[in-house]
Amino acid sequence: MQRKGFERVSGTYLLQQLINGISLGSIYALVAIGYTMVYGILRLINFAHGDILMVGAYSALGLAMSLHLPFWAVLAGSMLIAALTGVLVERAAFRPVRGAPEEVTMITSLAVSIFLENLGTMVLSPQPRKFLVPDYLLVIHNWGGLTFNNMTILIVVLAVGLMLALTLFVTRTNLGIAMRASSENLQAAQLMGININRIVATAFIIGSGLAAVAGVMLGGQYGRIDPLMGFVPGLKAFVAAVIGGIGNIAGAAVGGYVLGLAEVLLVGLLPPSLSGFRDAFVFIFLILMLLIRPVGILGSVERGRA
Amino acid sequence: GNKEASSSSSGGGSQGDTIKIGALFNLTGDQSSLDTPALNGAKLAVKEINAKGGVLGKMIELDVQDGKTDQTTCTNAISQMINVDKVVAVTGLSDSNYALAAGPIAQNAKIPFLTSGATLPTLPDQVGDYFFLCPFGDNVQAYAGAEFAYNDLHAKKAYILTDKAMDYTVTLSKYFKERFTKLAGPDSIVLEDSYQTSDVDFKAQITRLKALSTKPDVLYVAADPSKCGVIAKQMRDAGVTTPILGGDGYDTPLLIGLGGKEGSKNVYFTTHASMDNPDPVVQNFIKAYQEEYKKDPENAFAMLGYDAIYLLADAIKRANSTDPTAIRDALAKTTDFKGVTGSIAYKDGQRVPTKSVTILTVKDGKFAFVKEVIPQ
Amino acid sequence: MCELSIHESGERQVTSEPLLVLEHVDAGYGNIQALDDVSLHVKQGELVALLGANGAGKTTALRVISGLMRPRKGRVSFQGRDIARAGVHEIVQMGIAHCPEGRQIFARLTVKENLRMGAYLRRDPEGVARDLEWIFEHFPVLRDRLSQSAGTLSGGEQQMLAIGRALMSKPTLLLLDEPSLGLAPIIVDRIFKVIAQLKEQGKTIFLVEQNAFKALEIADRAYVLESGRIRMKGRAQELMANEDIKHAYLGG
Amino acid sequence: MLNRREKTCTLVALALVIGLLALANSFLNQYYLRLINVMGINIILVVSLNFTNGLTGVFSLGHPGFMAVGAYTAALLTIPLRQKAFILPDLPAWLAQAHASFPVALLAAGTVAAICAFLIGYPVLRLRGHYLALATLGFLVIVQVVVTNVSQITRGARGINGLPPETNIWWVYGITIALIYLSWRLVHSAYGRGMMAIRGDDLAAEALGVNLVKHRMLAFTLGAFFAGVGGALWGHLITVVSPNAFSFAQAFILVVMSVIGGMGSITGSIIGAVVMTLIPEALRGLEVGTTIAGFHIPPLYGLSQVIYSVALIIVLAVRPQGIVGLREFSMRRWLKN
Amino acid sequence: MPPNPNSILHVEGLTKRFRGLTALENYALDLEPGEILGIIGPNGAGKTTVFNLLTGLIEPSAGTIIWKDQVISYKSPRFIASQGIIRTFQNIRLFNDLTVLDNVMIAAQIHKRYGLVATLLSLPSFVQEERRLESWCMELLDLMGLAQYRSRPAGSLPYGEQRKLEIARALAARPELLLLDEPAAGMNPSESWGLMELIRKIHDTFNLTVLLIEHDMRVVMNLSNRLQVLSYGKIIAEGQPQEIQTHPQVIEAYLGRSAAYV
Ligand SMILES: Nc1ncnc2c1ncn2[C@@H]1O[C@H](COP(=O)(O)OP(=O)(O)OP(=O)(O)O)[C@@H](O)[C@H]1O
Ligand SMILES: Nc1ncnc2c1ncn2[C@@H]1O[C@H](COP(=O)(O)OP(=O)(O)OP(=O)(O)O)[C@@H](O)[C@H]1O
Ligand SMILES: [Mg+2]
Ligand SMILES: [Mg+2]
Repeated sequence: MQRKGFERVSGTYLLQQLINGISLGSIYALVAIGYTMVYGILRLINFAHGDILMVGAYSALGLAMSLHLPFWAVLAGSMLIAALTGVLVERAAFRPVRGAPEEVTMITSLAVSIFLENLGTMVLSPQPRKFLVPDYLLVIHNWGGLTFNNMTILIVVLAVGLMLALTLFVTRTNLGIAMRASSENLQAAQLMGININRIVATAFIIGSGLAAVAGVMLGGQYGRIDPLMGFVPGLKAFVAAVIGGIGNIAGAAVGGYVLGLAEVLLVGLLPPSLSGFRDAFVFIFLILMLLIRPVGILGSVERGRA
Repeated sequence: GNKEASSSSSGGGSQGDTIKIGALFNLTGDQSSLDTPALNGAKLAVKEINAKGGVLGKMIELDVQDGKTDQTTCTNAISQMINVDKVVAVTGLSDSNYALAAGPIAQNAKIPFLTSGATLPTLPDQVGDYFFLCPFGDNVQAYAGAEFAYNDLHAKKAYILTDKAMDYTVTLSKYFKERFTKLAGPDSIVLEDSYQTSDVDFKAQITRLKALSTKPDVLYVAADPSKCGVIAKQMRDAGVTTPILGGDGYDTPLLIGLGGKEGSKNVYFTTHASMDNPDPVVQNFIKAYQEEYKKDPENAFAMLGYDAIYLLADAIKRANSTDPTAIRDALAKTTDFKGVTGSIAYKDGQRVPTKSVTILTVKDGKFAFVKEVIPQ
Repeated sequence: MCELSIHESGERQVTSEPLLVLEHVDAGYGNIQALDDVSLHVKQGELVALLGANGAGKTTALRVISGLMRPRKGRVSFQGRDIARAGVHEIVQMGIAHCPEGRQIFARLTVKENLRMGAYLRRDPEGVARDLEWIFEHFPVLRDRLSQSAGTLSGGEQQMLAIGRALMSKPTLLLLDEPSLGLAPIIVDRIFKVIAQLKEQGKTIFLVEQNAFKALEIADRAYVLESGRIRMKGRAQELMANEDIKHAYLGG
Repeated sequence: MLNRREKTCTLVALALVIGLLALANSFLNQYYLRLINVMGINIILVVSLNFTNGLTGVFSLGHPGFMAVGAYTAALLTIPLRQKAFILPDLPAWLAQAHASFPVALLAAGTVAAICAFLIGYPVLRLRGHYLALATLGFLVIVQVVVTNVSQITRGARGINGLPPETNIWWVYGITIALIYLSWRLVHSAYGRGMMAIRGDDLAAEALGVNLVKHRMLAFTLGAFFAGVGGALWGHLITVVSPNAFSFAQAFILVVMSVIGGMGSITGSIIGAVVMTLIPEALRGLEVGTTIAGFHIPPLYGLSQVIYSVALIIVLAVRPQGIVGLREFSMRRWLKN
Repeated sequence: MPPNPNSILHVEGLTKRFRGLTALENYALDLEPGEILGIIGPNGAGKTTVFNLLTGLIEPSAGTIIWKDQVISYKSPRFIASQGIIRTFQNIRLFNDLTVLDNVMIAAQIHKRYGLVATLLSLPSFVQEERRLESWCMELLDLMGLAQYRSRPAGSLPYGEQRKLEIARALAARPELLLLDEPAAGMNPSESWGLMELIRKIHDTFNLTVLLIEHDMRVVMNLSNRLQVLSYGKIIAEGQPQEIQTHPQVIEAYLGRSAAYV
């Protein structure tokens, strides 16, 4: 006898859950990449990253409502504003503690997060706002029982596209390699004539821009945004980035997809009576994974040579 | 400062010409979207009352403290109100987890606590005889919901989706299931599924819902305001058109219009009042609120916050005293207080009011009144 | 052997113009005074060695010059311009390359990327290519490991990479901090040969070295630092003959 | 090792503290007493967190998880049996019948938390840095999920209320002083040095024969024990335990306290806990007192957090090592002056 | 090859591969008590890898290590340390935040004789043992000429002193076999000469067996009883210092012209 809710674990069902997982994973991946990039260069666990996402989402809303721009322009504009915020935050809060121990910079980022969230609550009111994306993004496709909308496609395409672009950027361009160099050894990078402040700013620009994209996508999925919306994605980004191997860009992307798929598939496959335990299973799975690969999926061994 | 120990209720904080009422709300953090409108409602009520000369010839002074969506802060704050500021009564909070932390402190000090928004029906029993609910209990609205589903939507099979990490949603679902299975039979729940408060994506649950072999006739989705719109939207996006039913958490403008025109179609919920209600009490409140804050009341909590203050003022007037115990006794004897959210009476020594439940739906981008019920 | 494009003339010429000047420089860490009233200079085309025991402050002196550390007092000027307050990257741009103590190569970048970073500020691809060839000729092992990540090189290989990387910036003044540290004798020889060769080709070099004997062999002049103060200075041959120096630094 | 004069001074200081507490207990009103209790509990939590995060360099975010374990354990033991039968009808019989006095419940809270730490520490403490932080965060999430879902024992999201308000100044500060003494002893012994060696360079420590697993386990379990006790004290102060109290945010509040005071220092942990308990509470008054002398300044809820965060950023920029850094209060140095 | 009956350390067929690279191949060693064996070889030859393998920091791809009749390959670094094999590091790895004395105490406490309870209750056994450890550590610091730094953080010491502290720290663990990885690196000739005498002194005082990696030929040639030369992971020569110095392959691969300058 089959249990309730388990009646049709068919191929279609699995495939649909897989699509769901990939679309969620794409958002996590986008947030995690920006997160890991900043980490790589500054050794900064930036818990304010999620709040930059919130800034991006609100900017998009503001642009759409006040200027009636087309969607792509709204997206670009919000990336710009988020990037600017990121750079400002870096200048004001993170630069003064550059080089301090990781716990200290992490607490600083936490302070920034508290600042942005509460400022957001004060200025924007704690009430959530409606966040609507153009109707053409909501067109639903139905392929043999599999449903997904244009938004899902856009999220995946954007995530994968931006990731590829970024990978090319950090392996092929001078600025990109300089970024990786800085992420390893700030002092030596300076001795190459690399302007660290510019590199750090670039990392924040790219990271914050990606966060804004994720914010808009999240808003679109969600239909609403609020000043505290960044907290959870920020935390998930941390998880994804660590799972993938912290500091590793491709790893962050992989980590994002692993996390997204794990969350969705566990809900999809666990019997409903156990699906309340999902997050516990997700973390047990992630911890087991770490025990097998103690430096994350794509992480390299941190232990220096003796 | 006054170093007197607090357990005595004598005197109270009505030195001179003001009556101090504590207003404990979570104005920052996760709960702020509920508690901020509630505070707005409370302040509006105080302003109106004071404009009309106050109570017993004294002005009401609201001692507002932010509990920061944190139990420790909530207890600190209420302790400060009672022991330092000497309030005569306390109102506030929309979530029972915080009310359970703050309530006992008022109880021990014998200061009446009238929660404006927490709906857990067992709260007064859990805290003590100084604790009162202004809204109906969740059991009442969940029963009303179940009856509405069975009688009006003619649902024979129901699906329940619950946020397991929130006591509000857990309670709602529990009572809905209790009544619905009683009406439609023990096998009438096709699936009970859950999600986490932090979730952004409900496609996994929706996919499972769609894969069910027995299709439900109604979806009871117990969600707080931050999630109900999203879940409804994602369900509609995924092509699920079954009626969705929920509780007072749905009473937020965010529900409307999500997911295109179809999004909020066929969504029903139980709540405290309808803005369409032609009753002048309701209409005056809405007008006053719009004037004061330049916006519509965000949700039902604004009305509850407003009612709570009037109810306290009413009790003080009837007690003809600012002694906290006298206020409590008067409050307990409330038989017919007419508020925006309905008439309130505490019957048979109960401290949860018997109140009517309003059922609303969404039509043409607006909330529309369906019916008002008093569940059996 | 192909030529290094870094130097313009190919003819070595020591001018009387000092290229780098430190005047009364104080520097330190917390309450440790690492440099105490240090004055020194390096002229165009010269190879000047800075000698001294462990902890004398040699590394600190180089860090002050390349801007990694701010002096507490005093003046540092390069080509007549005060650089004591300039940013590190600005100083590099002016033509100072600092090959730091302990190699500090980018471990996760490939050898090739490391060298590319050396030429970060350069905009002449042909020149860069030529210098790359020159480096491979002197350190062939680097060519063999071009796409290996630099962290997996052995200590000596890393040192060669570090020197090569510093040279890639086509510096006017090259600061070398203990380039022979931890290297096999044969490699030490090769590195000193390369340094001598760079000098012959007109490069200005400021060399910090523990291996005082070898350093004095190739240097024009030298300073001796002791507990943060300049104790002695003079022409290399003279210092080599000095009994105190022999005793203290040459182990003689 | 203390000389005789230092010993005398320590005893005098201790007597002074006890005297002050007695005075506070009889003269302060409930609000201030509550604050003093919260402060003491925070000291316990931060000093116990210091075993891992400060001394051993094992960055744990799991502390609230242990608090939760302790708080629930104690709650299940101290609430009156009749009340327990009423609110938790589905408890297994042995739990339904279990009842204990407050001190026994505290001990049980610490022990159960320590056992949890031992069990999860064994696999997880082999990880390093962020990977370990993630694993401990995972533990916290797992505890929250279990507490939320195993509602026949925990009442799930509704929480258990009606805990007897047993927590008072004597319990809190008795345990605080005991914990400080234990930490101090530990730091000045082979165990503490072993932990600090691991913090400095675990590879070198191993090569010198320092037992990595043993020291990490010791720090982790000991920290968990006191986190459990702290959680139980907290539960019996607030009188209700519910899953959302033991959150990620709580983990961060503790880490902030420890960093601000000075990570790795017991003195720093104490100072951090005191300062970071009092400042937000003092700031809370700011945003409310907005009608001064007829002037109506619109209340800005959230302002206190904004000020708090800016202050935090400034303090960290000026003193990244925290208020006292790695230093400890030294009786010797103090006596000299 | 039958183990030499006198040897305390016997290594056979030791091989280590990193991905594609064979860092060490078929390495063999027999060490007699009291010997000082020098290991030299070009950079990247695999010398440090030998140390890493002997101390358990990395696992061998193949081969066995026998220490006094006990197989210690695949054992944990801690276990190996407890058996009396202690090393220093090529890139100094001190506990920088801790004082000089604490650094040494940490190594010394491998032989401590008190438990957790004694510690927490400050029992006499704890107090006495602490005193004993401390005085032993101070003796060592004195011997290495570091006593004046005892309460300075190790990280603030000059480089050369840090190297000495590494040795002092290793000695505090009372090793039987001491592995020194380039102890004279970064020292000028007269300093390294002093260090050499110091090493000889501790060797004699503590009855040590020593494995020494060093590029400073004066130091190795003078200290070692025997030399091994590694190149590309293989032993290319082994023997008395004098033989090695004139070994053509060694000159070609390693010594170069400077062989003359010793
Ligand atoms: N980061 C630091 N913090 C504190 N003190 C330092 C630091 N770096 C160097 N010092 C101190 O500054 C002084 C000078 O050090 P410096 O590194 O310049 O010496 P050096 O001559 O390069 O020595 P070596 O030959 O060992 O490299 C020494 O006393 C050293 O202990
Ligand atoms: N963890 C590692 N991963 C990959 N390759 C490594 C690793 N450790 C060492 N190697 C490689 O193994 C070879 C031997 O390295 P090892 O450190 O033993 O050399 P060494 O003889 O000590 O050299 P040096 O004298 O320069 O210190 C080198 O080519 C090095 O690149
Ligand atoms: Mg130096
Ligand atoms: Mg080596």
